[in-house]
Amino acid sequence: MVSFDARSKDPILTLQDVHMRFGGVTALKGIHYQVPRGIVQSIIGPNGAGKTTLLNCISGVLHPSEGVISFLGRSVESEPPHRIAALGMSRTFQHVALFPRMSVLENVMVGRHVRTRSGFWAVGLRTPTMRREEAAIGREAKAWLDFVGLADAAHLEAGALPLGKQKILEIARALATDPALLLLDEPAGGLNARETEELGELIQRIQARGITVILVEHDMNLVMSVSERILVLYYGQPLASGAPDEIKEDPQVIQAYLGDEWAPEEGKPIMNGRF
Amino acid sequence: MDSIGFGAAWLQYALGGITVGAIYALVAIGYNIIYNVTEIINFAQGEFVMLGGLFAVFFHETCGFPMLPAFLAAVAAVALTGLILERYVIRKARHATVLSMIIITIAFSILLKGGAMLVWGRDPYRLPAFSGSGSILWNGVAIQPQALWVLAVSGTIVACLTIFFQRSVYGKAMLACADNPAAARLVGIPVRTMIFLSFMLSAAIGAAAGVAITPITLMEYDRGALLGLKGFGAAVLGGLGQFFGALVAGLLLGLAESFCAGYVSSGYKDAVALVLLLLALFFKPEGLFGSKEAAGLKRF
Amino acid sequence: MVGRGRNRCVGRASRVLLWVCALVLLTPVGVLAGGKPYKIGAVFSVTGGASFLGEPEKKTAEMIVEQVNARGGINGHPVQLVLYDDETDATKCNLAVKKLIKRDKVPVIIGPSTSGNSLAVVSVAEAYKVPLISCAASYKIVEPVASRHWVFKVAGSDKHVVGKMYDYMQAKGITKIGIMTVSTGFGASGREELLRLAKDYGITIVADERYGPKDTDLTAQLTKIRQSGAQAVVNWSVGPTAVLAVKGWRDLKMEGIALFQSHGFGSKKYLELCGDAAEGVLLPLARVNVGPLLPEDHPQKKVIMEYIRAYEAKYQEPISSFGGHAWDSMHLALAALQAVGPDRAKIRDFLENTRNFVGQHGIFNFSPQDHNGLSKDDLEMVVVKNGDWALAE
Amino acid sequence: MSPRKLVPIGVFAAFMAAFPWIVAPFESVSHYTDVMVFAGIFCLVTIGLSLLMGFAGQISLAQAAFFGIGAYVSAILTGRFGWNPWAAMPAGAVVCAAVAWIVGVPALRLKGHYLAMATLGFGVIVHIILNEEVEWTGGPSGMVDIPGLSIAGTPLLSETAWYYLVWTFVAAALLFSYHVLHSRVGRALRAIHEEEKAAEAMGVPVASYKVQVFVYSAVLASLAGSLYTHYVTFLTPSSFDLMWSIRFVLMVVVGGMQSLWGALLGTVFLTFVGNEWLQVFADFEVLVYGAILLLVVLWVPQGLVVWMQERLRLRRAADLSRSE
Repeated sequence: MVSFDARSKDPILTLQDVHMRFGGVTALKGIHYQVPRGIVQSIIGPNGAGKTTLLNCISGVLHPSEGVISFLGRSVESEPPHRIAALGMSRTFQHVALFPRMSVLENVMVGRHVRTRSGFWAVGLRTPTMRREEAAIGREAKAWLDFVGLADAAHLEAGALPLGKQKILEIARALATDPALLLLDEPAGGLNARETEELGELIQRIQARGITVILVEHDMNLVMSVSERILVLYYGQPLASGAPDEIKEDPQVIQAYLGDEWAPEEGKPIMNGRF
Repeated sequence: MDSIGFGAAWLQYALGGITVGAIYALVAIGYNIIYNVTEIINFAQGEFVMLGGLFAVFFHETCGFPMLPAFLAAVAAVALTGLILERYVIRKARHATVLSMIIITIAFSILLKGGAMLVWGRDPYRLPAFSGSGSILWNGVAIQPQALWVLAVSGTIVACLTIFFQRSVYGKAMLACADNPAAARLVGIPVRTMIFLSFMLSAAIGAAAGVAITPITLMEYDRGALLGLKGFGAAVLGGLGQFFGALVAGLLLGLAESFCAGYVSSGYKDAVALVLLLLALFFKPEGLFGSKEAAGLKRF
Repeated sequence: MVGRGRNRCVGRASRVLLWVCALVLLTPVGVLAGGKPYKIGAVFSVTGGASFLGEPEKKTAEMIVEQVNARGGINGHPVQLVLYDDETDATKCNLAVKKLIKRDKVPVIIGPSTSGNSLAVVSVAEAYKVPLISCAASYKIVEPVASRHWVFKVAGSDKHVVGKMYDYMQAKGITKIGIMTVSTGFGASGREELLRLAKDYGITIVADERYGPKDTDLTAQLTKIRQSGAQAVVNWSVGPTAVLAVKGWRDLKMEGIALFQSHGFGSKKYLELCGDAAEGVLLPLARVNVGPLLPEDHPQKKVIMEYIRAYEAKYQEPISSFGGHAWDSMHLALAALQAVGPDRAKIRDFLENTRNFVGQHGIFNFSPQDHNGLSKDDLEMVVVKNGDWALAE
Repeated sequence: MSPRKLVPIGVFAAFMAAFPWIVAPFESVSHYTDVMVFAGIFCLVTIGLSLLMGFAGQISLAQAAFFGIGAYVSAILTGRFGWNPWAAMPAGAVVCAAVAWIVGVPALRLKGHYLAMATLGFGVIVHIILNEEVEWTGGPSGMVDIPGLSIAGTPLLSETAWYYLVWTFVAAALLFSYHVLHSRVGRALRAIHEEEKAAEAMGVPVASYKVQVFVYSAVLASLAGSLYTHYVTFLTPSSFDLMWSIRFVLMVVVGGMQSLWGALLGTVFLTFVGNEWLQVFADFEVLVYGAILLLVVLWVPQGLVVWMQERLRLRRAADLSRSE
């Protein structure tokens, strides 16, 4: 586990005036936001709102055109993804990015890479420290597979798994890096109701281990059931943020999602379930 | 002895450089056509040039065709080779990765070289210049008419291609296949025939280059490799897929070689051209005229 | 001249068939004549960069074996030629020579064709104590003689060719020359000798240009030499670049500056490719190329004319001087086999003491200190006159 | 390694150890040991290339250039400066590592065709330098009388001695590479090949790992070059040109990129095809060589060895299912 004080009050992630421009298109327009430590923070918004772009900026895949992103007190907006991962942030991808021809266990073992050190020469000569580390990698990886319930599929090729299990495997791989902050990019995409429910339980178990989770998701049931705070993005700008109940009632959010004529009269609960 | 003033030497190097550059440009154009439609780099492009020259020698010398029919017959024969390459090799390896596609085209080029060696033997062959041999003296600088023919051929080809790909429906259809073959099929573009056409067109242009340069450079069975290498360099320098880029980059490469040979050291002229190319690759991989986004999006 | 070219391509296919049946013919003949066959090992660059050397050498060697076997072989033993193509590659040549020595157990080896490959196998010949007669020119093949005990060569050294050329220039009062050499073994060793011997003849080299074997344009090099105020330009290359040099020299209107070529230009095919652009080009050549021009009483006349007749009858194409190297090395090997039989050490001693052996490239006088046996007197200064060789005055 | 895997490897090692004695008595194949010495030298190059191309997915058409740099550095240090060959060998490796690092950092930012072109361009530049710097490298006419190699005083002369020396190097490189592949570094390299974006997100410093494996392949090629120098005792730049870089890539692809054994057997196969078995075709040799490559890459894209491994696995699976 990465040694950090799970209970300290300062936020795990702070975004200050984050802008992202692709040529003419401005995907993110000046986002200020703080994510407290230890919570499940959801980010929702219609397609094209800039959710994935924001995630890519936070995780270093993209470097924001302007603004500062600080993680665990250090500014990371210009750091490469592998160094951010070393600081204790890990992620999954919208379209599952596994290593298809490697086994399930090996995929998770790659997650342990950032927490181990033996270099080219050490592994080539199989030094004693390297062998001990390799054994530890094996153990840790199996442990995380057990945690997500994929232990029996350890020696299958990752590419052969059904989509649902691949999504879970990607989470296990991310967890294997001992993250302080886990970014989930639409993990429920393509899952059926039962799998989504299990995913919700898994996220809660992850949070129980003190790992902060940022969840980008469309499935409102999942979002409402697991998140402590929700940030709504609309055309690259934060529209609203707060607890799930507040967001459910917020007229601006409803209008953004359902358009004008659907704005609810006073007191009538909005239609729940998937939009 | 008429020792010609220094000015003329500079001009002589430039002329030599442009002639060689036009050859590289023509080969580079061949790469771009196939790349535009299939994103494949056909390393056998140099062999098409060689075959063009040798077929022209066969039709002109052995079958006694006059120059123009020999030119057209050679272009047709090599286009047929391009067709065979696409039909029986490329189509079989549709799902090949970038790397194995490179290997396939290299293997095919070795096949063509072996075949040419069998049919034409190992000696160099020559074609008479299109408009009489000998050179014209123009204030101290000797100009080969054939060099002007090479420039004319490459100029017209670039013009036709730019128009074809930008103006005509067929051209746009070909470009569409490269960006998104699935979408192209959806809107009814026969992707397979487009790819088929691109290989024939690229082979034909390679052949045209081969016929145009043989009177200047002679042609032999293993001449294709170096031409292919320089042509690919020009294609990358000019930005993969850009015809105008290929022409300019080819000429630049030829001039760089010629001036280096003239003023630096004739032994290192090839090295200078390649250093130019490496710098372009490292600092501007999308090439002089390519766009950064377009290069980034291309599937590798 | 175009007529000649017309049937060459169509002739090509029939020749391949001819060559195949020649091969078939060859093997049974060996068996028929009784007695254990005498083997001669040969390694030529039949394909690859130096194919213009290896191809005529291979054809000449095969023709000579046919002739010898037709006459009943040597002392009743048929001659078997074991020939490998090293594709102008040093590694392949190294392997081919070792195969000849260990598997085919040949008593004597002729070839390789290029200086580079010859130098690559000198150590093998010395290690396994097998006499090797190289067809390449570099003097390093046979010098220092101490460590070249088993190695001979039949091609004239570049210092003979350069010596002959500089003699002619000195006679014509040429003192400033520009040189342009191809960046292969052939060109590099020529350049070395040109630079080394220049001062002995009071000649200064005012331009030293180089180019690649597959280059398509030499105008830059020629222009630089034209600017340097040279009275003559020496082009040292073989293959297409030799032809391009002549065409470039003609196109740049440099007739005022004499063009000298190396013996690498000594093949009728190149003359044909140059057309009339080669008029007036000067080059030192072995007498094999100018057989018909030699006076009747010249010792080499008979063997040269016989070689030309046999070669052109069999292959319908003009001989090349490189084929002459194969003729010399084959006949030296055959003479040794006839005298001392297939014993490697005896063959070596026989070769080392061979005197006035009349060959295509000169009259060979080998000695323990000279494993080449030629001098610059074995060359003639030749000029190109209306598409053919003529003796230069 | 599980015992089931050790048996075939043991058998193969025994065969290789006894190879010179097996071949010697048979007249027509007694010279195969010579060919195996060259095959071994080329294996060193292709093992490194297999790691770079097969596992890390980065193409390189510059291996012959590193092979050449190693050869010439060894030749110059021993021939001209009188170094002991065993000291010159690591020196050559260090020079190659430095050159590979300088070229690798910018080149490996590129992908696909561009990377192929960058490595190809670098390879040709090295070939031109070897050709032009006549006073150091002897230029195109080559470099003569390079000292041989000797172990503890006794000079290595016989082919058999060289066979064992070269194949010991190959065994060591194979073992080292095998260990690298079956470790966190190997997994990281394979991850880079399969999904670079995800590997970077998991903390694998993709850029520096690509360069490291590129340097490793260059060092192996340099060692091969040093062995080649002292074995042939003569060098000419044409042995290190672009065609040889292409041949090394073909050896890895034909053998099979997904396994070290693929590189090994592919190299031995193509060395024998190129030097031995195609001699009979004479004029048709180049044509047949091209045809073989085309057929293999078209019908067996994963390579001969990997194809055989799949056949074995399928048959073993079929046996299992039948026996249940």
